[in-house]
Order: sequence, then structure tokens, then C-alpha cells
Amino acid sequence: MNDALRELYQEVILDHGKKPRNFRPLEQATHCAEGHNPLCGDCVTVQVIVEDGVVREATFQGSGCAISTASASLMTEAIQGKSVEEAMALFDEFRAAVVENRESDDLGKLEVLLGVKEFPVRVKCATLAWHTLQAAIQGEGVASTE
Amino acid sequence: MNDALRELYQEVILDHGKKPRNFRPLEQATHCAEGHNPLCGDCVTVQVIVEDGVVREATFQGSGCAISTASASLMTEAIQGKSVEEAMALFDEFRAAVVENRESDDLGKLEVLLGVKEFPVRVKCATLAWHTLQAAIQGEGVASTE
Amino acid sequence: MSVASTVPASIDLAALRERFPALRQQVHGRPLVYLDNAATTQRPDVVIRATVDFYEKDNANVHRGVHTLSQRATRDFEEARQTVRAFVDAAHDAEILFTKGCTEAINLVAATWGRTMLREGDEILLSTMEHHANIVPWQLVAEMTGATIRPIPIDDRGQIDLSAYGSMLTERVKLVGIVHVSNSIGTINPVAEITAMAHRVGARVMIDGAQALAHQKVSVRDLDVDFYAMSGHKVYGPTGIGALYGKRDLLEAMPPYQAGGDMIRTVTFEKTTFNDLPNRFEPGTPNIAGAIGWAAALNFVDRMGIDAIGRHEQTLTRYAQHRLSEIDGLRLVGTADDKAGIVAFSLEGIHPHDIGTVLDRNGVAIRAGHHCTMPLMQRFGLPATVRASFAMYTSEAEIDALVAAVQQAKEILG
Amino acid sequence: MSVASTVPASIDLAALRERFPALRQQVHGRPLVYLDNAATTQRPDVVIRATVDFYEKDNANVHRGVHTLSQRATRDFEEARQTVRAFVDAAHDAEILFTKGCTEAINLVAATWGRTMLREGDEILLSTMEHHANIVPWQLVAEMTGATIRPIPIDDRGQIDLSAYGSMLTERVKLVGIVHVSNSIGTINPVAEITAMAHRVGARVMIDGAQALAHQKVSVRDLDVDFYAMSGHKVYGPTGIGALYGKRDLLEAMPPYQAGGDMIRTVTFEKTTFNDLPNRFEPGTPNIAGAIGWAAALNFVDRMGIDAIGRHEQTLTRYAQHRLSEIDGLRLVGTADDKAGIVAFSLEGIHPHDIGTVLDRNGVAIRAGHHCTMPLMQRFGLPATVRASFAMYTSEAEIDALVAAVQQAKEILG
Ligand SMILES: Cc1ncc(COP(=O)(O)O)c(C=O)c1O
Ligand SMILES: Cc1ncc(COP(=O)(O)O)c(C=O)c1O
Repeated sequence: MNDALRELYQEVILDHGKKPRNFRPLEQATHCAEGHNPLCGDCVTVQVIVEDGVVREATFQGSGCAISTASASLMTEAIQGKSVEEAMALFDEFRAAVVENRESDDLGKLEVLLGVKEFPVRVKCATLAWHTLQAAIQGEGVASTE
Repeated sequence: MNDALRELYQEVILDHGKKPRNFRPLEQATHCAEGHNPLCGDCVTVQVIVEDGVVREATFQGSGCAISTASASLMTEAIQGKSVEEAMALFDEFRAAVVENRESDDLGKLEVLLGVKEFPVRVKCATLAWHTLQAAIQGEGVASTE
Repeated sequence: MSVASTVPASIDLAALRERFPALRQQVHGRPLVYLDNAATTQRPDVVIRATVDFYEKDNANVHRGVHTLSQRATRDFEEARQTVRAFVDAAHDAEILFTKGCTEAINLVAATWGRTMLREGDEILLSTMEHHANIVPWQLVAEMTGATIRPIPIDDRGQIDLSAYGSMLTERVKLVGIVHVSNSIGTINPVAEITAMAHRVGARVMIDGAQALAHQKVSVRDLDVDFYAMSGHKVYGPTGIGALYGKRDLLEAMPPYQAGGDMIRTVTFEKTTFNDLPNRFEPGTPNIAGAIGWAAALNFVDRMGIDAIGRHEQTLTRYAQHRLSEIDGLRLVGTADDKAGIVAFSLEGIHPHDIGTVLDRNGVAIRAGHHCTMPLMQRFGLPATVRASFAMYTSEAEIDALVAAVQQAKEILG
Repeated sequence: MSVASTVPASIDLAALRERFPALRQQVHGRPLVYLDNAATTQRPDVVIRATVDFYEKDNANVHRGVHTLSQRATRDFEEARQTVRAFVDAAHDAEILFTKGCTEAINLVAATWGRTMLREGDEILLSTMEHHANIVPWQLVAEMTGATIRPIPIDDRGQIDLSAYGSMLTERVKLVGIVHVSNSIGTINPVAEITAMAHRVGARVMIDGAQALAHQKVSVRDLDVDFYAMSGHKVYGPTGIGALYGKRDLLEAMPPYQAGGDMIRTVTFEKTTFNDLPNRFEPGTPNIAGAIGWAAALNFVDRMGIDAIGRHEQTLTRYAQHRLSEIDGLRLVGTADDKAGIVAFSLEGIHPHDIGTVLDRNGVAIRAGHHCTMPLMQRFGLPATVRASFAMYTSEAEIDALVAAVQQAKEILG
């Protein structure tokens, strides 16, 4: 059995992939965007409520592979209660870790996604929700990983 | 010096190429057509007067290489006084000789054009006027070697 | 060697696979199992050799060339056209227009025939299983002309509903667009019958033949289709080459598509006169090496025997469907009676893209996604499927490798 | 080897010629003297090798592929785009759209930008020395939109009359189409100046760069052109590949051209949404091997040094013009101050096509004809010319062979 595959598809990821948290519409969302990953046809909608510069609530919807669904699920958990700056800093940190292979020890639960580094073509799956979050906060409405 | 070239560019051909016979408009033409050879940009207009099924007069105009000009010039001479059937039969004979490399001893003066057999890409130059004559007689107006 | 014999009864797979250099490699430490042939096939040595030979010996531009290399290039290019013509049994060389692929061939028809012949109120019927290449060009034309597009329904097994189609055929229908072999589910559509029905109401038929040429004998004359689009790279040829077949009288009447050198007779700033077929639709320098390489591919297929290839692939398809359907939670998508070597499926609760990643680690190359047939995916209520597609060189052992890898994917992802 | 050094001062011709397999051959018993480079160049071994390598190792379709071969093909294809971008100094990869050649690139602009932006009363200015590829597409658009085309005059040496051009530039002018280097007479046009003048009245500029890339450094940013069309096969690359450069904001605003797979985001029968640049303009399977081979060619040119190549060709051009003009009755056509390696001429009383035949028997490959520039031929009052065009591998000895063969043609035909 393939170690890299086991590393990629850890328990936590499969769990979040199959039972995503915060997977629902958010009626009072202050920010919202749609993201596409043409590679898998993944499509995700991220909605957040930002009050006084802080992410009060974050949800997502859509359909995607285990990696993108788990990543979105973990993201909504990770940014809750963080300031917008902190959330964006976490995205930078996360992206640097999976895209540029940089060391990081501030990722918390997001660390389970680091297995994706061995699968360059899947990195976009892992970052889609984050790109979409960024687009939502910057008021762009649409994000794409390409 | 190249024998095939000498054979192609015989005196008679160069002479007809530089001083084409029957090179003029024909006011009372009964039949007329334009022919194009996209390869050299050759362009020829053939006009004939046919009376009682006999070619009374034949002329041509246009611009072309030595081969196509000489061939047109020799053609107008060769068909004068011939019946339309005889003229077309001569075309068949000529075409068979230069395209299919068939033996022939009825070509008369047209024999000087047989050197073109060694230059397949130039065969169209030698047959352009004839194709145009045929188009004129069949009332098609336009001929092309392609 | 049986590969080179003229009418082989069956295929000597070991010898045949030797002819395809790309098959001799490992991926992630496993022998490559290439099951993405519907996306693009591999190229046999003769195709690579023909390409190299052209560049090393005859490389020159075609048409209008008085020098030897140009004459050789022109001869080989036009012989390639004859080879394509013969392969699809068209009547005239002039009915074969070289394009950069199937997509361009369909766009050519939509932009010329479509824009001049379609009017407000006209209808275009397209099957629900069309590739985007035979949908979107017609949407653009429809927008421009006011024609409307109506989808022809398919049944749950992925077959065109012929009686529904029959009842949609009215005098308003001007074009019927049908994929000969579905790239997503492998259905072989009854093109002759569909065409005859369309012709009865005076509609023209555009067949997307991208997937058909590699799997079965195609005779555009027997099928009586009006337009037939092809891609070289789907039938063992190079990338960047394809062709449109069109009935001569239709092509003659069509306005030019792209414009440039070699498609004109005379140009002045006031007036341009256009050349004859096929040149009128082939402006500029064509993909000369591509056409020559494609002809080598078609000759190779001819030597193998398209019927033997078709039989081989159908045997594999039945075997693959049988083996896969034994896997718990696996749903075969597209189970038409008449199928070419394409098998699609989904696994309960597992995204095809994740399956694709596991398979790749096992050396098994498949495609996961919507396969450019979103309306078909919608019809089956799936965002995506896993697709395994076969070629003349595919072996039963490779199907076994696929099945084993799918089972592993279930274990890891289930 | 000097060929591979990064900044060579000059060219080691013997070593360089070894890199081009097609040059090592005899034609009619004479060493091939290939002087038809403006029609198409020869391909160096690295281009052939890159093509073979792709087909033997990485052959797969690009985009959307989860398997290893597809990932490699996608990476190499996108790297090829970066190579083209860098070669013409564009700002963004998304500004490079792969096409099948220069002709298609111009047609793309005419059919999308042209059809949406031009109106009745608008003017299109085209130089009198344009190739048909930069005339006829605009004629088709003009017919459709009611815009009119006006030729920009040239002087007797074959140079654009800049003051006439200046006086034609009014607010009505919406597009100026200029060939960067004339394929017929080698004139290098002052594109930066022409573009700046056009921009002052708000016109856009379409540059036909087919002949420019192989001879001089091109920076689309320095030139500030709006659109720039290129062909791979004119700069040592494969056939069937080319590109359009367009400024991003212009491309973003253009409607789709051809439609099909990979250029869309979602398709339903009701509505289709299109993808981002560059995919929006690249539907279907691209010429993957072509793009990769082209990149190998551009890298080869880079290693040779485009400035060294340009100097070499200009030296040859001067030498050829000098030697040829000594021949009695020979008229040089096109004697601009700024010229790339193209020399055209006519011989009193002798048709170019006959000269071509004599030259071919001497192994000398040139082109005889109108070179797809009929308005230019009209301007010079000639139905056709003989054209000798040079490349990085052309030698002085080959010019001598040309001159000797022309002299023989005079003897035989004079
Ligand atoms: C100046 C010029 N423009 C356009 C073209 C057309 O290029 P292609 O045939 O590669 O499309 C050519 C080549 O013939 C050319 O020389
Ligand atoms: C059924 C079908 N039609 C059209 C196409 C488009 O062919 P190409 O990409 O070669 O233009 C494809 C290939 O993806 C296909 O499978």
C-alpha cells in the first residue's frame, strides 16, 4: 500500500470529506464568493459573517473531491473567531506550506492537509476554498484556481 | 549544363515564349474562357471562333511562364482549321503524352513540349491553355489546373 | 509479424505494444496502464518515424513551390488527404478539409454553413450526450441567428431515444448534431438511421466522429452524413491535425471561414476572389507534418484491420464491465447495447478525482471528471465519473490492474 | 561548441549546419541550397528530438488530467507558453494564445475584436505590402460591419510612406494592420513609431510578425503593439503551431472565437459560461507536440543569440544584393534601408517560374511567385518575383551558388 496515499487520505480528511462541518447556506452572510477548480470540476461557495473585522461565522457549500471538501470544512472551523487579517495570514501560511513547501508550525489542524505536497496536481483542491474566501472578503464574487 | 533543362527550354519554346503567336483579343470570338494556374500565378484567356464545328481562329492573352506561353501559342497555331473534335482529340493525345507519358506520333509541332515530362510540377503550365480551350468550348468560362 | 499482415484474424498484443514507445514506461514504480485513450491515444513508431522523416528530409512549405523539397512536401501532404478520404470512404479528395482537430471542424461548419443557413425559428437538435464541441459552437450560432437548440433525450442506459427524436423532427429542424461514439459512455449511435430520419424533413446532419474512427469502419457515403468531424490524435496520429468531411455541394456553397494565403485566387484591396475546394478552407501553412503523420497512423490502423481492433476492444469492454460491476457500490454509467471501448463508473460516496489519484499511484491512467459532457452528467445526476477507455493495444491484464486499483481506492477512501 | 554557448559573438556555420538534418542532402545531384526560409525554415535536431520525446514519453492530453502523463504534458505545454511569452517579452502568460499559425491568429482578432468593435464608417489601414493573411480577414470583417479598408502607400524602395500614413490617421481609423517584416521584400517596418502614431488617434494595431521572430529581437511591450501574430514554422519550429499575443484587457473583452471543450466553465443547453484567459480562446485539444517543439526552437534561437543571427543575415543580404545587382537585366525588388534576410528580384524578359526551375536543377531552392502579396506585386508592376530568403544557417557560398545558377538561367532562358 502506498504511503503517500495514506498520508494524503488521513482519517481526519476522509472524515471531513464525508461529513463536512459548516456545510450549509448562511442567510446573514456579509461576504460571499463562488470558486471553481476546472481540473476536477470542483465548485464551492463560501459565505462568511464579518463583524468588527472578525469572522463570526463561516460556511460553505458545493461539490468536490475529498481534499477540497475537507479543506473547506477545516477552513471554516479554523477561521471562526479570527480577525480577517489573521485568517488571511493563515491562508498565506497554508499556501506557503503546500505550494512552496515551506516549514510551518502554526497550521494547527490544517496540518493534516500537508500530505497534498506530494501530489502537486491536487494542491489546487486544497487551496480552492481559501482562494474563494479571499475573493469573498475582497468582494470579488468569483475565484478560480487557474 | 543540364540536359533536361536544355530539352525543356528548346529554341522553339523560348521563341514562342518570347514572341507568342496569336497573342491578341479576338473581337468576334464565339467561345472564350479564362484559366488560372495557382502554382505560378499564370493566367490565360483563350478566345476562339468556331464556325460549322471548325476552329476558324484562336487567340490568347495573359501572363505566364515560358512553358505556358509557348504552349498557348503553339496551341492556337495547332488547332486553327481543325474541327472541334480534332482539337479536343489533340488535347487528349497531348495530355496523355505529358501526363501519362504515353507514346505518340501525332503531336506535330507540339512535340517540342515533351521535355516537360521530366518536370512534373511544370506539366500544369503546359496544359493550362488546353484546359482553358476546353472550358471555352464547353461554355464554362473558367478553368483551373488544380 | 502479424501486426503487418493485411487481414489479421486477431491481434498479437505483445508485438503490437512494442510499436508504441510510450507504453514502455513505469509510473510511480509501476508499469504504465494507459486507459485514457478517449482523451488521446498513443502514437505508434511509424507515426513518429513519418514525422521525423518529413522534418529530416522533405521539410518545406506546400503549394506554389517550384523546388524539389516543396514538391515532395506537397505530394506527401496531398497523399495524406487521399489517405483520410479513403479511410472514411469519401467520394472526393476535395471533400476532406484539414483542420487542427475535431473542434475546429465543427466550428467551421457552425460559422459558415450555420451562419448563412439558419434563421430565426429554425431548430437545431443535439443529443444529450454531445461533447461540448458539438454544443457550444451551435449555441454561438443560435445566439447570432435566432435559431433554437433542443436536446434529444437519452434513456437510462445512455442511448438516444429514437422515438422522441422522431417526434421532434419537423420542418423547422435544419440541423441535427450527433456524436458518433460518446466519449463519456461509449455509446455507438445509429448514425445511418438518425441521418435518414433527418434527411426526410430536409435537415442536415453534423456528426462528431472524434471517438469513432479508432474503433470501427466509417463510411461517410454509407452513413450518408452531411458533415463528419475528426481528430488525428484520437486515432493514433499527431496532435494539431484533424479534418472535416463535407458533401461537396454543401462545401461549395459555404462562405470562407478563415482567410489568408492559398485560399484566394486574386487579391486586391477592392476585391478578392476565392480558390476552389479544398484550398478555399485551408488558408495559411497547414500542419504538414501533422497530416503526414496522421496518414501514417491511418495506414497502420488499416494494416491492423479496424474490424479486428473493434472486436478486441468490445471483448475488453465486456470484460471490464463484468469485472467492475462485481465491486460493491460501483455504478456503471452508460450500458448501451452497442458500445465502443469506453467504460465509465462512479463509486458510492467517493469522488472520481480521488479515485483518479489512487489509480495514478498504481500506474493506472484514467480520466476523472465531466469529460466535456456536462449535460450528460446532469442527465445522470453525477458531477463527474471515472472513465477508462481502451485502444488496440489494451490488454486484459490491464483491466485487471484497473480493477485491483479501484479496489484499493475503495479501501483507502471508503 | 559555440552553438551552445550563451552569448556567441558570431556563428560557427559548419557546426550549426550539422544541427539541421534536412540541410544534409543532395537535390538533382547537387548539395541542397535552401533559400526558401521565408516560406518555412528547417528544423534543428532539438526540435525534432523534443517532438519525439513528447510522443515517446509524455504523450497525453492536457488539462483536467489527474494522471502522471497528463500532468507532464500539461506542465510542458504551459512551459512552452512561458517560453513564447518570454521570447516576445509579453507581460503575462495569459496574453499568449496558441493558434495553428499566424493566419489563424489574425483571423481570431478579425473575427472577435473586429466584428464587435468595428462599425460602418470606421476605417482599417493596411500597408500595401501586407501578406494576404493580414488583408483578407479584414475584408471579410469590413463586408460584415461596413468598415472600409484603405491601403497605406509605400515608396519605390518598398518602405511605408510615413507621412502619407500620418495624414490618413483620423479619428475614423480603428485599426492599423502592418507586417513587421515583409515576406516579399524583407523591409523591416518601424512598428514602434507606426504604433505610437496609431494610438494617438485611438486606433489599435495588429502586427503580422510571421517573418520577424527569426531575425530580430521582438519586445511586444517595447513596441507597445495591441496584437502580434506569429508562426512556429517560420522560426525553426514545427508546422501547425503559432500564437497570438494580445494585450490582456483587449483579450478579456473579446467574445469567444472557436468553441468547445476546455474553453468553458459550465455548459447547459440553456447557458454556457466561459473560462478565463488563455483557455477561453483555446478550445479542444491543442497542438501539444507542436507547442513543445516550438519552445525547443525558441530556446535554440536564444542560445544562438538573435542579435548574432540578425547580423549574420544582414551581412548575407548585403552580399547577395551586391552580387545579384551585378547581373545584367536583374532588378532588385525592395531595397529598403532596414531589411531582414530576404532578397527579391526579377530578370528582364524571363518569368520567375522558369528561373525557379533552372535553379532547382542546380539544387537551389527559392520561391517564385507573388508570395501572397498581390497588392505589393501590383505596386511594383510585376506578376511575380524570385525570392531568396536566408536563415541562421545560410552561408556566403550558398549565395554564390544562387548567383551562379541565376547566371545559368539567363543563359538558358535569355
Ligand atoms: C508575412 C506573413 N504573414 C503571414 C503568413 C502566414 O503564416 P502561416 O502560413 O504560418 O499562417 C506568412 C507566411 O506565409 C507571412 O510570410
Ligand atoms: C466526442 C468528442 N468530440 C469532440 C472532441 C474534441 O476533439 P479535439 O479536442 O481533438 O478537437 C473530443 C475530444 O475531446 C471528443 O471526445
